[in-house]
Amino acid sequence: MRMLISVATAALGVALAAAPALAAEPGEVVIVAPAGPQTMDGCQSNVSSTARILKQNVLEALTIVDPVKGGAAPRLATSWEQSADGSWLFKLRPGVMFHDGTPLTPETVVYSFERMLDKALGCDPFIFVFSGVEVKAEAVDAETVRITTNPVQPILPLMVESVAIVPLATPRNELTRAPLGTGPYVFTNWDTQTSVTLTRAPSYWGEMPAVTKATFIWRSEASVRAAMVDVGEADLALSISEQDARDTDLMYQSAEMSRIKINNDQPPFNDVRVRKALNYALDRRALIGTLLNPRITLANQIVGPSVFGYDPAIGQYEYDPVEARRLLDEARAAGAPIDRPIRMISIAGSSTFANQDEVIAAFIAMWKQVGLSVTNEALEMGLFRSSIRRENFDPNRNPTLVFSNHDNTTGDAGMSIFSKYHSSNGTSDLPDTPEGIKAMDALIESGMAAVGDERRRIFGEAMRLEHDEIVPEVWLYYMVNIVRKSDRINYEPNPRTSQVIDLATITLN
Amino acid sequence: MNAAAPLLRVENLSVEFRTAAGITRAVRNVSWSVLPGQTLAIIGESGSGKSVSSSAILSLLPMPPARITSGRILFGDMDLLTLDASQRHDINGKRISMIFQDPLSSLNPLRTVGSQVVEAMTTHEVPRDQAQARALDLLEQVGIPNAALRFRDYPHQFSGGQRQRIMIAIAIAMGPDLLVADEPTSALDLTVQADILQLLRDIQKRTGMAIVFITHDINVARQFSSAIVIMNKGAVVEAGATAEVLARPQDDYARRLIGAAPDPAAPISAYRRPPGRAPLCRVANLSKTYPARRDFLGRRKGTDTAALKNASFDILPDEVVCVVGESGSGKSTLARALLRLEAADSGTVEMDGRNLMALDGDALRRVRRDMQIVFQDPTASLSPHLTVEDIVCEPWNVHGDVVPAAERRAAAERLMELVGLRREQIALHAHQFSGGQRQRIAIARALALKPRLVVCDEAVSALDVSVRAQILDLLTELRRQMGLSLLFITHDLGLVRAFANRVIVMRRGEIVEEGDVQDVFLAPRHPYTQSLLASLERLVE
Amino acid sequence: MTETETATPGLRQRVLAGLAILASRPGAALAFLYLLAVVAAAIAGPPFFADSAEAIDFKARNLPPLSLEPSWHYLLGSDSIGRPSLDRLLVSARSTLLISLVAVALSAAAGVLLGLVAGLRGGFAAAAIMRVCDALMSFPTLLLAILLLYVVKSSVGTVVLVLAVSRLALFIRVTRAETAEVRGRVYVTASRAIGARPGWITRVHLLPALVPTLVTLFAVEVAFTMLAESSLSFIGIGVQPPGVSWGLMVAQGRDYLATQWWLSFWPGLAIVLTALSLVVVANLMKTALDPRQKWRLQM
Amino acid sequence: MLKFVVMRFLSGGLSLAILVTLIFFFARLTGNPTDLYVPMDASEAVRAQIAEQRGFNDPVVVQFGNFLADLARGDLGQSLRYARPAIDVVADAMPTTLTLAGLAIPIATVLALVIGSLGALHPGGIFDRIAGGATLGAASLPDFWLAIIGILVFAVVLRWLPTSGTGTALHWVLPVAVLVFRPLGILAQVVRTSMLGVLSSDYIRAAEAKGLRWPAVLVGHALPNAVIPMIMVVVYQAAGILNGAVIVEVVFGMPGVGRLMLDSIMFRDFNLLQAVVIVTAIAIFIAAAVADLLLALIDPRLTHD
Repeated sequence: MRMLISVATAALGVALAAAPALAAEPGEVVIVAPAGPQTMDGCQSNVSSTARILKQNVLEALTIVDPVKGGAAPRLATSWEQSADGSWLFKLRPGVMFHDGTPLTPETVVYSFERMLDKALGCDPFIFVFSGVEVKAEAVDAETVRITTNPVQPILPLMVESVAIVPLATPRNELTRAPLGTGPYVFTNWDTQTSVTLTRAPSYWGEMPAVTKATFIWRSEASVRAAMVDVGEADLALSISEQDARDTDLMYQSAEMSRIKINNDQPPFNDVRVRKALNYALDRRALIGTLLNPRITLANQIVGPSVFGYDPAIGQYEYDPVEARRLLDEARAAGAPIDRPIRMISIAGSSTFANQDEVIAAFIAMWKQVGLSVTNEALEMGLFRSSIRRENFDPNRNPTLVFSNHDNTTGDAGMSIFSKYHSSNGTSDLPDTPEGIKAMDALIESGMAAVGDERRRIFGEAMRLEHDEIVPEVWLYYMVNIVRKSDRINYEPNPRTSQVIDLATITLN
Repeated sequence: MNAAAPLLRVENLSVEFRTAAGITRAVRNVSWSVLPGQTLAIIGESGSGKSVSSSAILSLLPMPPARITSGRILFGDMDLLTLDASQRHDINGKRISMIFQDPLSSLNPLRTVGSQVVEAMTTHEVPRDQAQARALDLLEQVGIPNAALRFRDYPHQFSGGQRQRIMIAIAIAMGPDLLVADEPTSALDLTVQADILQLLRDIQKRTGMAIVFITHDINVARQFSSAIVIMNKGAVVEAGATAEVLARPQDDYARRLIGAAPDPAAPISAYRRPPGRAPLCRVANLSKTYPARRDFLGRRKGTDTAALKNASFDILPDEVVCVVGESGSGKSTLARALLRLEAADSGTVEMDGRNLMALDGDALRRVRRDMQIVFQDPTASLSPHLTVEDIVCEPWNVHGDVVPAAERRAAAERLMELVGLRREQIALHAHQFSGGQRQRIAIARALALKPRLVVCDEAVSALDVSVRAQILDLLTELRRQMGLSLLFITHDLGLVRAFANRVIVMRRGEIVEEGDVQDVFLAPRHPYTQSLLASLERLVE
Repeated sequence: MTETETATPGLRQRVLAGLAILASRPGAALAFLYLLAVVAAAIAGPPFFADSAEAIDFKARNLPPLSLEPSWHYLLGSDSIGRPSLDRLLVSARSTLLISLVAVALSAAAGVLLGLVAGLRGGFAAAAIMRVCDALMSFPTLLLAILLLYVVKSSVGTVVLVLAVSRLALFIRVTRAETAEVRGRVYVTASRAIGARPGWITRVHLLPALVPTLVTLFAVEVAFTMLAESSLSFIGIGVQPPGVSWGLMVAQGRDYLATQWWLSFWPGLAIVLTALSLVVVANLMKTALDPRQKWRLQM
Repeated sequence: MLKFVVMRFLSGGLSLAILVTLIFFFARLTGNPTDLYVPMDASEAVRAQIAEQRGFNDPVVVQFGNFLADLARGDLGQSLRYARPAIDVVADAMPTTLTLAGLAIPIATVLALVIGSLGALHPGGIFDRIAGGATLGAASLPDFWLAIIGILVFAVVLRWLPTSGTGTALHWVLPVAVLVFRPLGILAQVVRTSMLGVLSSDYIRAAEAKGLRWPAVLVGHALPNAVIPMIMVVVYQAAGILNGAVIVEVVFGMPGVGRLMLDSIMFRDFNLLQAVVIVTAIAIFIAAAVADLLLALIDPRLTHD
């Protein structure tokens, strides 16, 4: 018993002693996010809870995605060019030092690539960006690195954005909990599960940012995050919910879009008229400004305007219940079982929209208007993820819709199009016929190999085909996100704010 | 009556208990007084209100539901009913103290006896070290052996008599003027009773304190008190000098009460066991040992307790065999082992020549019909959830072939009448009856299967004197009608004298003496029997 | 005492006696009336209000309580798509009640059975049951919930099972303790002396003695199960839309606490009142079920 | 005393073994976690690679064997999500949970003793009715509701307390308050019932007859006896918090084991789940053992033959 008491007292002592000052000094900011990090390594560059702390702040890559225009911009590499053999040469920025005092050299770049793309470590850049690509990095001279890929990657400068450049001191075969990088901020402390502190790096190669110290904390309740800015416990709160938002809060168009996948394994969803009717039946505009943020916009393709490849010429399925009913009648006449009960699955407890339950209820009511009976089933995440794989489709199941969202983190439409429409992906939605599948695969592959305007044209063509002819989904909205900031700071959110908080863009009042 | 001013006067005291069930007038206009150094006995049966007036002296009535509606309790010139908390503190324990019937439940089980004695003094501003020294002294005075060693023991480690001695030590710690003793010996064994009474007498002689002695036992009152108050249904029916009142009671109820008391001079049954008759039940070498507890390594802690050692005896048809012994003598174990309610370690019980210990299942159930049991506490032995009909019919419901289902109610009603209850009462629940009536129900249930042997395990011990006599009469009558044998287990020797044919005396699990009642009572052979009988005489004088 | 008095009272008399008991106890009467209302809502709610509860009306969004426009349905306010809180409350009474009742009933049935075995048998069976009982105490409810989602595949069924299993240990322990105690009572020994079989003893003596305790426990557990169900909804594995329950409504309304407080206030209040009423009525029932205490009610 | 400890250990160890085995197999029945560790957009090759590398493809029996072998060496494995030893992750979260339980349970116990005892002194009185209703009502409130309202009222409107997080002592006020209500409501009822029984017992009358003042009777005689039936209930309530005060941890951003357990289940981080369950089960087991010892200390009847 004495032991228990002493453990408890010790715990209490630790908890009470570790009291970080909340009232921030000038130059210090506190940022509250919805979720905390599990790891602290650039390896996890796609896990937003980790990446938003480290990327651009502690860790930098050769390039950076232009947050507004898309495409690659210089960071640790000042320039790059493609050789005739398809490999790329990156010129390194001179005079850059890592936080441990060692200089940025081609060797460190090679080391970083080897580490991040090591199968055994299973890092995000390997899984998300370079899967199926052989990568070889080598030093050419003291300030140039050659990166060779097989197959040739026309958008490699964009892809290398995901590979953080770390010094040789970073452990090779395990994840680090004390990351070192070249960024404007030094990783200072990770108070296991309560906060992460970054302080300004005195010897940063670039312009000195205004914020001297940043503390990241996390709360999962949106209302709590909002309240923390109000009472001065935080300077910036991410993902404020629609209901708590007020006029002074900042809104931004995120790179995320919401959609409802139509699995065409079961009739009547194998009839394109039914899939079109699903689109026509939804009065998406009616929800904007009522249930949804007034600045939210209608989606019509898998990527938003900030992504390379976005095609502004694609149309919209405007609300047209008459057309929807006509299409359904036609389909019914052709033998499609329109009356089958339809099941829509979504992830339990997650919220693509602030009031997702109500949005789904509204959609179901609208479909009911045209005679489709849909019920929503919220699945636990693990179950959801296995249910959406084609190999797991039950041949006897009801026609199924999947409420889902998609976030393009690369700035290039290729990743989105390939994973959502190419038959090699286990969760993609495909045309009804084998010929259609073959044609679409070929189109996508040609786009992936192309660059520049050609690439943009092919991706645009693929997305137009999907929208006008294949109709594998109901396009919903390009999402808007809300952040709340205190009066102490100035911050303009951009489409990548959900993934990256670039502390250098924060200025103080 | 003495001319001296009374130490304490109760005047016109009335107490009501207000419950949701209505108002019970527990005490009505009761007056009595006690002189300094005097012993006053308050006598009455359960529900007579004899304890209520004395509880009021120390303000121990639970209020609510109790409410004092009239009267005064004068202690000197102070009305004890009007004291505030701090005045009360100066009286309780210091000037007036009290001991209770059940010495186990009167001691806090969680605290050492020493601390409980000391506390009685420290609360009255006696310095702790003095109090401790005096507590030790007190414990020795009341006869706790090795008092210094046992100072830190807990109540459960003492025997019943010792606990009552500790209670007395607590009560006399501050040298009170008055001790209220509420049935202080009723829960104790005969020999212990005599010792405790002697102790109280000695203390009184030494300190000169007055004692108010509440009891249901007229013999105890006779030898212990100089004045007596007899109560019935909340009122005083008779009061005066003890010898006077007991010799010439005026009131009807008082006469009946005194008449029902066991008469120490009652004639002894002249039963002689007829030779050569086949026994109904033969018990041979019945033994039962409760093994000592073992610690986690399997080592025994303490010793095994032999509750029953090689008990052998016979019961003839139509015979009353009484088993007497003090608590812990193994008499209840004998009853349970005999009925196979508890497994014996060895030995045999033969009913009509069939060994019960070798039977099982339906065969055993068949034999059970012939042997039934009546327990001590009729409240506990009757299920509160069943109606009397269900209780009386339970044997027939279990043994479906005895009485056809359709006739069970009528048969039960006949049984009710047989045990002296009205047939329409069969629809009630047990708690709606008085204690004596409940025991009649229990007897009815035991008789339902027309058994040939009924074991009565202290079947009348919990009952008031007058009720006790009625139940014994009933048993005698039933025995005559039905030809029953009784195995009657009791600690009350006085009762055995008039009721038994045969007596078995038990001590520490062993039968020390067995014989016809007149032999055992008039010519006891075993020293233990002799000491038991001597205690009985000391009590009744 | 006459024949007529001792005759078994008819249903009419019983009901009248019951009403008389309630009339003299305003607190208990209110609790009883409230529970009646909840049961009525559970029976009549879905058929009468299912449509209006789900009707989306953007013109009637976010109405505060006491709105009589556009209709009395909006007395308790409405949510962000104009569904009236009152109707939703009435409709979800059924599933709320069913989930907690069925869950606790399952739990009680299994718990009492196992508890009886453990209490009567002793030995290996008892030891095994009690060890599993201890293990259950530390078994994470969440894991159970997710596991069952794989097996049962329906959220309501899962919730019921999860809640049932999570309360199982309590019922086992209480039943075992009571059984062990009652088994030692003298009237049970008396029954054994008569020759009664264990089945008879269990039926006639043990169960009636257990019932008052179990009734109280049952009522309290129903109340706490409603709360537990709401917590499951909060972390996203409870009842899921389009299913409805008070717990889910409270959980859904949490994002609106600063603005539309009534969305979670009313269902929360309904749960609290149900819990309180159940406890009050259970105490009354406990008294009524004990023949020794019953007279207290007849005053 | 020693016997108690050893017996507790044996039966506790048995329960723990049952629990861990159940958890191990049940957890793996919830499906192959590969889908949760690769992005939905990942290619099939990557999926296969990850499943192989993390050992998701091994037969469950083989996994169990590996688990037992590791366990024998005191190794609970790596957490997949946190990429560090699972036991370290749990150790980081344990102080918060222990502090929450260590504050909430004693406070609830003391309050329950006071409220329950006062109620029992005058059963049916004004205080008894109001306090009984209030504690029960508070215990029937959904805890997340209580938590969020608490933040809105005390942190946002009144600004007396911080909204959430850890740090100063003030940070603990709201979460602990929320955690106190449920046990308080239950314990107050238990105390009231047992106190009623104790107050009508003979030794209380005897203590009064000695002349003890009410406070001394209450504290010296009534309370210790009334506490006995309460102790096991306290352990049950403590077990509830040790097992994860998920809601409070989530709402107030407290890094305790409840959240860890939730996440480890949601993300099928089996090693972490097993570590959390083992550690909390041991904590609960210790709490129960402590309660037993406490009982034995309070009640001499349990230790003397």
